[in-house]
Amino acid sequence: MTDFDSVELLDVSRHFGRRRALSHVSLTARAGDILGLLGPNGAGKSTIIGALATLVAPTSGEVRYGGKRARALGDGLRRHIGLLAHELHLYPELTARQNLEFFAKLYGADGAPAIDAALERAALADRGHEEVQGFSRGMRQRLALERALLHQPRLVLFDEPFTGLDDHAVSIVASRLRELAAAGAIVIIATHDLDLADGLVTRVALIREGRLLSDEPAAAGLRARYRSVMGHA
Amino acid sequence: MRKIFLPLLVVATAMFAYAPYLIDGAAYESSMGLVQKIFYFHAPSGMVMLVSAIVCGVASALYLWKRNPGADHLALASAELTVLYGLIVMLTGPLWARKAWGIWWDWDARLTMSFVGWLIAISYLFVRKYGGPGSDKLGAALAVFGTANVPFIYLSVNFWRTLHPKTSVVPTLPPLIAGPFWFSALALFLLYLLLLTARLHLERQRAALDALYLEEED
Amino acid sequence: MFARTALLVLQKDFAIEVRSREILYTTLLFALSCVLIFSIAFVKEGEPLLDAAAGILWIAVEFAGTLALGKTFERERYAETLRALLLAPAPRAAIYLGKMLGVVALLAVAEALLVPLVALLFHAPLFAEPLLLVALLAAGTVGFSIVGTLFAAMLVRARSRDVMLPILLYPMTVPVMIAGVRGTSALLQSPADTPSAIMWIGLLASLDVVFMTIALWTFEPLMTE
Amino acid sequence: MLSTLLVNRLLMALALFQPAAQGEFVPVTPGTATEQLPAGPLVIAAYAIIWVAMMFYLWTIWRRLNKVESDMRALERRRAASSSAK
Repeated sequence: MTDFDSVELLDVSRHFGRRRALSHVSLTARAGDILGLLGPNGAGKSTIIGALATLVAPTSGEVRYGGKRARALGDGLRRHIGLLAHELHLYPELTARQNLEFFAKLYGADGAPAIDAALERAALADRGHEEVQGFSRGMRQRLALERALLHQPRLVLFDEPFTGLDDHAVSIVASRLRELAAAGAIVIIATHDLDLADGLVTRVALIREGRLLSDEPAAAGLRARYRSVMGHA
Repeated sequence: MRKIFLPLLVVATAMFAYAPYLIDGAAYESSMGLVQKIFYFHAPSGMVMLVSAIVCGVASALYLWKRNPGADHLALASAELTVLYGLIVMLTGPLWARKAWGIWWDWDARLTMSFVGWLIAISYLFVRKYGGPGSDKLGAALAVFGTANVPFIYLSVNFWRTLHPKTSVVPTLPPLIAGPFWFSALALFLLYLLLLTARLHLERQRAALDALYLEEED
Repeated sequence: MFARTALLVLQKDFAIEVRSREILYTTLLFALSCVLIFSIAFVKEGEPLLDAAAGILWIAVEFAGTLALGKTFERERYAETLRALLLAPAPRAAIYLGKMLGVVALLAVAEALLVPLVALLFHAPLFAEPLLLVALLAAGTVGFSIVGTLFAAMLVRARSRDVMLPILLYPMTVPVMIAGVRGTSALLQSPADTPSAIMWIGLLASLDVVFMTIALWTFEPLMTE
Repeated sequence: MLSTLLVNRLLMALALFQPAAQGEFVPVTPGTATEQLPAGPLVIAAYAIIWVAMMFYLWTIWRRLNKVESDMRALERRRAASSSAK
């Protein structure tokens, strides 16, 4: 059993030499949450995402999935993690369908219906046989989103997913995220874009210079709250 | 260690300074004559270099697996000393070779092995200095592979061609030569340990400084 | 799961290469230019120097291999797909194995071109003992790829990766080169010195086993940031 | 340190030339080019190289250590100043 319904960072620090990318961060996210990691560029959001995705090893502290450490859960743990970063994790030389097929097989989830459905959702059903390098940024982003969610991960990690998307695309992504959370996923989004986070996230964690400044339920007036916390720290 | 460091350094230096008198008294090797005396420094330096390289490899493997910062410090310090002793070996060797073999350099098993080992140790330091973040692990992999490489290089060049005196020379040295030889080997090894300690101290201080910077950020 | 993942990665690289053929063509072209350059150095009065063929063949393989390694991982770096691969729910060493097999396959194609070319241009009887030559090339190429793939994968995150790869790789593959060159020139003798060639193949095979063990063992800790 | 080094080298040179006078030196083939190279200076050079290398290395450690320790002191002073300012 490698599934889980909560993830937590326990006093996690990560340093590179004398620079602290993360400093004693403790956070918990449960199924159904849409947690927004907010902060300026270089605040350590990506490091948190990396630590949650098992790609970054904390210098001290630990990451727990449903109360268990990654090492105890083994390689199967990663079956339940989906990551979408700013770099889109797609092979530009392959077609949209080939990209999806490859990652589906990598996760042991093999099925043409799932891939068809994913292409449908990305609004690329009729362009599945075209190479990704011919796609616009928006098309690639939609495809990348479906690629990251193809194996129905429990933990959905987004690192700046909205850069370069138009308003319409953003609203589609946002509704997709709400669906996922309602279906029991743990959604964690790192972004510096407050407008997008406002109204979407159910909880906010404000981060600056590797430190967690505040962890609270989202409420109206996110921008004012952000400014007051960031300003006073 | 701090307390006995200086006395030990004096002892080791004195030993090394005294070594020439012993070596002077040692028997002469008939075919090579005086130049053979370089052997008393050259061969032990080569031994120390090999020991240092192995220490670096083992410490790096330990660091990769256990993530123990102490092992990383040891690996870095012994890599520097591998380069230092390698330099000594590389410089003293040709002096002997020129006289004994009539050439400065030859691609025989030990020369090639020392040269490649030396090159790997230098590139290790290069990686540590210019590799950016993550260079500690990159260097560790380099050291592990480099150490695993040593026997293969030796074997391969040995099959290929060899001009160098065989390893078996050392244990069969006549007592008149063996005494001074092991004396200077001991002196050089002691110096190695002391330099290693000093270098480790430097690395620990650096780590402490980094920790201070980190604390200040808190 | 391990073998399946490795095969999947290999298949994926193959599919990309079939579509773009970029790495294959650059590698082949580069190997050809190497041979050309060496012909300038090692041909005297129209006659190639004795033993030059073995050296030229292996140096061309090593240089072209370095280029191929750099390009292969540039591809994984471009959209950070290497990170996506590391997230696969399989032992991470499987990803390494898949990438390594891809490099071996690519170099095998390059060698299929290089061997007849060198044999022709440098009057070398490379096909006197075809089985031994294939065994030697296979053992040597695998040895080179084991080290090369590991270092190229690690360097994906480093700043000056293009410079670093050859600096780190060439000293590390000295035994592979010695065994390859010596083994090949043993085969080039007339009559071919088969016992020596077999000894070199044995040395390469044991090196492959040792290096492969270390590489599989260190890949996971090396790739975690 | 430097003076001991010089004295050592001098003693070394003196010591080395004595055995040559004892006549135990057996030339391999007199008259070849290699034998015209005097062995004494080569041996002295080899010995001197080791001294120079060791001393130089020790000096670099000492220098780097000084730099790290002065950084540490500066940092501690800064922290003390900032904590008293609060």
